Amino acid sequence: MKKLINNAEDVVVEQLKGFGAAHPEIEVHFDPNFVCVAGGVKDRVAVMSGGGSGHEPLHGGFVGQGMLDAACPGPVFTSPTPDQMYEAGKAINGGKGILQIVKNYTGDVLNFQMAADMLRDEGIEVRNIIIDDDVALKDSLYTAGRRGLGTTVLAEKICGAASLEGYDLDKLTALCKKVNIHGKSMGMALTPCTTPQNGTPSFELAEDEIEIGIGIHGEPGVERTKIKSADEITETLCRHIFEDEAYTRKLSEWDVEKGDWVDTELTDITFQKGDEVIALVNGMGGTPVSELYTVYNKLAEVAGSHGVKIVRNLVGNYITSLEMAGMSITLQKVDDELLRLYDAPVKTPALRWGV
Amino acid sequence: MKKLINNAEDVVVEQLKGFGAAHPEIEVHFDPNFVCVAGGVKDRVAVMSGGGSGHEPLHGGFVGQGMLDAACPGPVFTSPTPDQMYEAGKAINGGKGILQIVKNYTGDVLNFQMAADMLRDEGIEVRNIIIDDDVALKDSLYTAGRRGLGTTVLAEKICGAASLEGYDLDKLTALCKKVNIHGKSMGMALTPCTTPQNGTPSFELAEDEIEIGIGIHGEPGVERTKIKSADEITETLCRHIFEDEAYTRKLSEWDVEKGDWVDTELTDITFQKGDEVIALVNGMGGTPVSELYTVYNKLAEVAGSHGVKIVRNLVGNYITSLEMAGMSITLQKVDDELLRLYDAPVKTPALRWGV
Amino acid sequence: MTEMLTGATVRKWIEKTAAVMAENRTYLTELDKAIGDADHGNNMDRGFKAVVEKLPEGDDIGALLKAVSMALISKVGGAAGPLYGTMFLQGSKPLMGKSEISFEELAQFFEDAVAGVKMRGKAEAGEKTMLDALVPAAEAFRKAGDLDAGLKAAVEAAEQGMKDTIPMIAKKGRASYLGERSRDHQDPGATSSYMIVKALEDAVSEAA
Amino acid sequence: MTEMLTGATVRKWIEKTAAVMAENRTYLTELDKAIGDADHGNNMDRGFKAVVEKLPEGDDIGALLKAVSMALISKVGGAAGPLYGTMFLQGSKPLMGKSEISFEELAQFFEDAVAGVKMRGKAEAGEKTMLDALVPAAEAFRKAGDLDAGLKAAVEAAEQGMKDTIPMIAKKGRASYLGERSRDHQDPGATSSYMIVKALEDAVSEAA
Ligand SMILES: Nc1ncnc2c1ncn2[C@@H]1O[C@H](COP(=O)(O)OP(=O)(O)O)[C@@H](O)[C@H]1O
Ligand SMILES: Nc1ncnc2c1ncn2[C@@H]1O[C@H](COP(=O)(O)OP(=O)(O)O)[C@@H](O)[C@H]1O
Ligand SMILES: [Mg+2]
Ligand SMILES: [Mg+2]
Ligand SMILES: [Mg+2]
Ligand SMILES: [Mg+2]
Repeated sequence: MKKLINNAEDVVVEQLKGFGAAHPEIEVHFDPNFVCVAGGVKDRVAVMSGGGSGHEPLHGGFVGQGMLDAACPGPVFTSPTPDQMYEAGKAINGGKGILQIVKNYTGDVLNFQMAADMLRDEGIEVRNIIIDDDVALKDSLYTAGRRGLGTTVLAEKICGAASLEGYDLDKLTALCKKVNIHGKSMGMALTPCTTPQNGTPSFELAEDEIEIGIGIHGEPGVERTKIKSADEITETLCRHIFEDEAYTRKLSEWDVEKGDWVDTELTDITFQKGDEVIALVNGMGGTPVSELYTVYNKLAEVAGSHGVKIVRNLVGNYITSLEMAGMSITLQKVDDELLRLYDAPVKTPALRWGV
Repeated sequence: MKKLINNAEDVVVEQLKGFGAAHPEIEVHFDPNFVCVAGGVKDRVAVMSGGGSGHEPLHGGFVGQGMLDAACPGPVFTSPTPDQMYEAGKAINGGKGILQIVKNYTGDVLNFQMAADMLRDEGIEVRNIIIDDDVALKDSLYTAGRRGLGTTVLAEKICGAASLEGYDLDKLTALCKKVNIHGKSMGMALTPCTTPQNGTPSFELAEDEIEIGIGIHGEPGVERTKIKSADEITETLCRHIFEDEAYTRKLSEWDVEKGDWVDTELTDITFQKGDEVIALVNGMGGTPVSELYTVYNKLAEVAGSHGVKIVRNLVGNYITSLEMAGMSITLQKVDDELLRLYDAPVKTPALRWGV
Repeated sequence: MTEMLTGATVRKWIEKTAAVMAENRTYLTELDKAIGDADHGNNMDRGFKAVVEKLPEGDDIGALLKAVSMALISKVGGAAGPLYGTMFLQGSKPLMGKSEISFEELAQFFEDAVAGVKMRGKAEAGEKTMLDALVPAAEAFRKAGDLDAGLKAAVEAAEQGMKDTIPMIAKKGRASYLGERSRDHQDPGATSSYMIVKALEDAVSEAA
Repeated sequence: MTEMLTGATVRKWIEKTAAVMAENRTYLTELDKAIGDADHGNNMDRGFKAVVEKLPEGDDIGALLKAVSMALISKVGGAAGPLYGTMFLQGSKPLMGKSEISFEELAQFFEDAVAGVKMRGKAEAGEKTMLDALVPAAEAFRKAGDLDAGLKAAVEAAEQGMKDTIPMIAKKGRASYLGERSRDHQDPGATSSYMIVKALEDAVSEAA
């Protein structure tokens, strides 16, 4: 294992220290670990997220004006613990409630829910929206359900902008759900990655093999095949995304009336001719951004052939798996509301425009 | 070799196509290959750069408002040819002359000079400033001189802003030279990288070895050592940067009076207590950005111990070597002029703020 | 024959569990690497190290188990943190203030613990999770009728349950993403659950 | 004995050079990998492929060599592109309009070519570059006094010069960054230069 680290047990803390030193506009807290906008949140809904570390810039790199108010980094590839979200929530509470954006991994969901319960005990209103956009997984009955991938980045951007616009907690929660059911993603890996704690690759891939339908935690994907050209790989991911049928599943949500978590049925959209989308071609960390443009080239062509228009795009590393080589594609169907919020100014370490 | 490519002989073209599709505000030209701001340049000095591909986002990712007007990508790790810079120069000529920002590699220098001569034959005024900021190389008499590293990114940002501010060609040329002699860099590699054409790593490094003083073309560095902690590695690079003596060398420049290329002697600054600097912690492509923050943490500490104040920082992948794991550190001493120009709005695919 | 489980034995159980997790850190992580994200051993070791550090003085079994729960919740993360955290939390509730507990109380502890895991993770036995070791262990314990025999039966049932996960296709947790490919691997959580039950038996037989 | 070098032979030389570069693409790149950036073979092969494509009709040796120069300049890139481009450009100038050239004219060609490389690259022999093959080749050619002997001597000198680069420490080009570590490697540019000279001898002896 070759990494720029000092102490494998402590990487998250040493990285957070550097992050804090580089970004004085963001407060870094330790024990429990979280980062949040300096000065707190006033008179609007606070937006927070978090998850295992190793997916940088997600989530810490998206803390700042117009995006996240706080992020809670767990150990590498392990979801954070409730005390992190609890303390972060108290730090950013601006009196209008908190929206938690949570990627759909069992650990993330359970820990965020426990934190939400703890914050609610303190009299803070908390909602919790799960992002599950990975079309590689077809079925929710016999699995933990679709994982959260690139749509998470867009949800954080769009909800952060909406909070600044003054959306109240109900409206913001509904918006976040809307982003989720309008977003579909799928990823692939050329190589595995190595967590600092383990020191060996998370799985093995032969020199001529790739893994399709990979998550972002070094967990194996859903299909292993021989290496293919960038165009063929892109076509495969696009096929899954464009041909994905209306996915229906139950997701846990806080029911304000009942005062309990309830399972709500949700159905994703399918892409139709005439749709306008934001396209995210995301690198897994170890793939040069130049190669992502080869993917984008094919993606734009395939989208065109489906009559789907890419109105905005992001090409780069946004939600990664350490130094894994590979990429994921996310398409988010947008309407005027989503596009306006996406275009709104944002100023974070990893995403910035309009300010 | 595992890469997201279609055809190893054609990677630059396929990547440029995707780049053009993703960034309609940038024109992509083929045969010869170059990218430039759509709509051309009016009534100000045009700024161009270029070099071998494989260093993305450099240079194409820095084309746009407030930075480069054109970039010429050569084959992977091979400098572009004069016809590229010639056609790019004609496309962006706004009547006030052209500044070429050139990294100090023999191939880049020779090809840009030939292009400058060709453009001058067309009646276009061209200046050519060489960036040679790599302190790993101590001596210029017995080598091809210091290589161009991260200072190139800052020169492109600062000169692009100055062109918008209305600097004329003489003033802009002097400014670019000032950036160069105020910038020092040094890099290191944890792993080699593989060019698509060759399919095998550019050099071999044992599982416990790293290379210090590496360039950005997969060429071996100046020292090979056992792997060290991030802090030790950062200290080593910092030692070379902070203890670098006033480096004096001759660089080729166009002499307007003489109408010929002349060798001009230049001497770099050394860092002093009280200096203010921009710090760039640059990933070589395959290193997770999270690890760069560990480096930044130590860098900030070492700079502090030298009484040097980091007033701005960039942490991320800006000038890379394909998927090489490793990083480089650049410190740019700034005064009010350089800082104002650095802070000025910029809108390019890879660097954006204030707009 | 052991009549009552004392606070001291519960403390020993927890310490033993911590030692077992440290010892099996790599093993559990390797199991998780095959069908998960290669962190279960790291998580459990980190968690139980914190447990031992934060264990309060005294004999109050409920307080001890609640402290285990709190430390696990705040140090493990992942799926296992909330699940084991809830398990110890639910199990500890009826035991607050008690410095020794009977067979009946321990049987209830196991059942409450299992109920806690099911509630938190919305899972049932047969889905290739820790429940496949915990559910049969709780049942076997109750059926055996006394502490020593109960623990022996619980360990055997947990071990069998752990092994029974091998041919299963995962339906919960990260392994479920693999579908068919999750077969032929032993579930890491069921394995750590077996270890926890086994550590209790060891602690009790040492105390006897 | 060859009295004059014809346009047809020059054309054959160029085609042979292209074939040799294609054949030795990997070899030259491997040499460059050791002390450079592993692209010299790719560069030369790409360049001479373009040369052959763009070669004009006819016997005008100056025009042929100028076409070589232009194709190299616009297709090779790197250091070798401008250097070889300038070499052929400078060498071609006095040969414009000539359909056959004498020993004297070829000697002049070599000298002009070398001068072009020196001017463009600001280098001298002894710095571990292509000049270490080219300079002795030009000198040996002139000294031999006639075409056939001259080419034989030039090839030998170029080969020796190429080998002499092995113990040298590079002072120019990318290899110079390595300092001491550039020793014990043969310079890729000197190697391609030797191949170019050798291809000329081969073309001439085939024509004879
Ligand atoms: N819904 C669930 N109910 C019960 N146990 C579960 C559930 N999901 C996962 N598990 C258990 O958690 C174990 C994985 O724990 P761990 O690796 O620490 O967390 P993560 O999967 O978040 O990395 C699995 O082996 C399984 O036994
Ligand atoms: N200044 C110079 N003068 C003469 N030859 C040079 C000079 N610099 C480099 N070379 C030659 O160029 C060769 C490298 O060519 P190539 O690999 O194609 O270009 P690059 O170094 O730009 O990758 C070297 O082996 C050397 O012979
Ligand atoms: Mg995990
Ligand atoms: Mg090169
Ligand atoms: Mg796990
Ligand atoms: Mg080379």
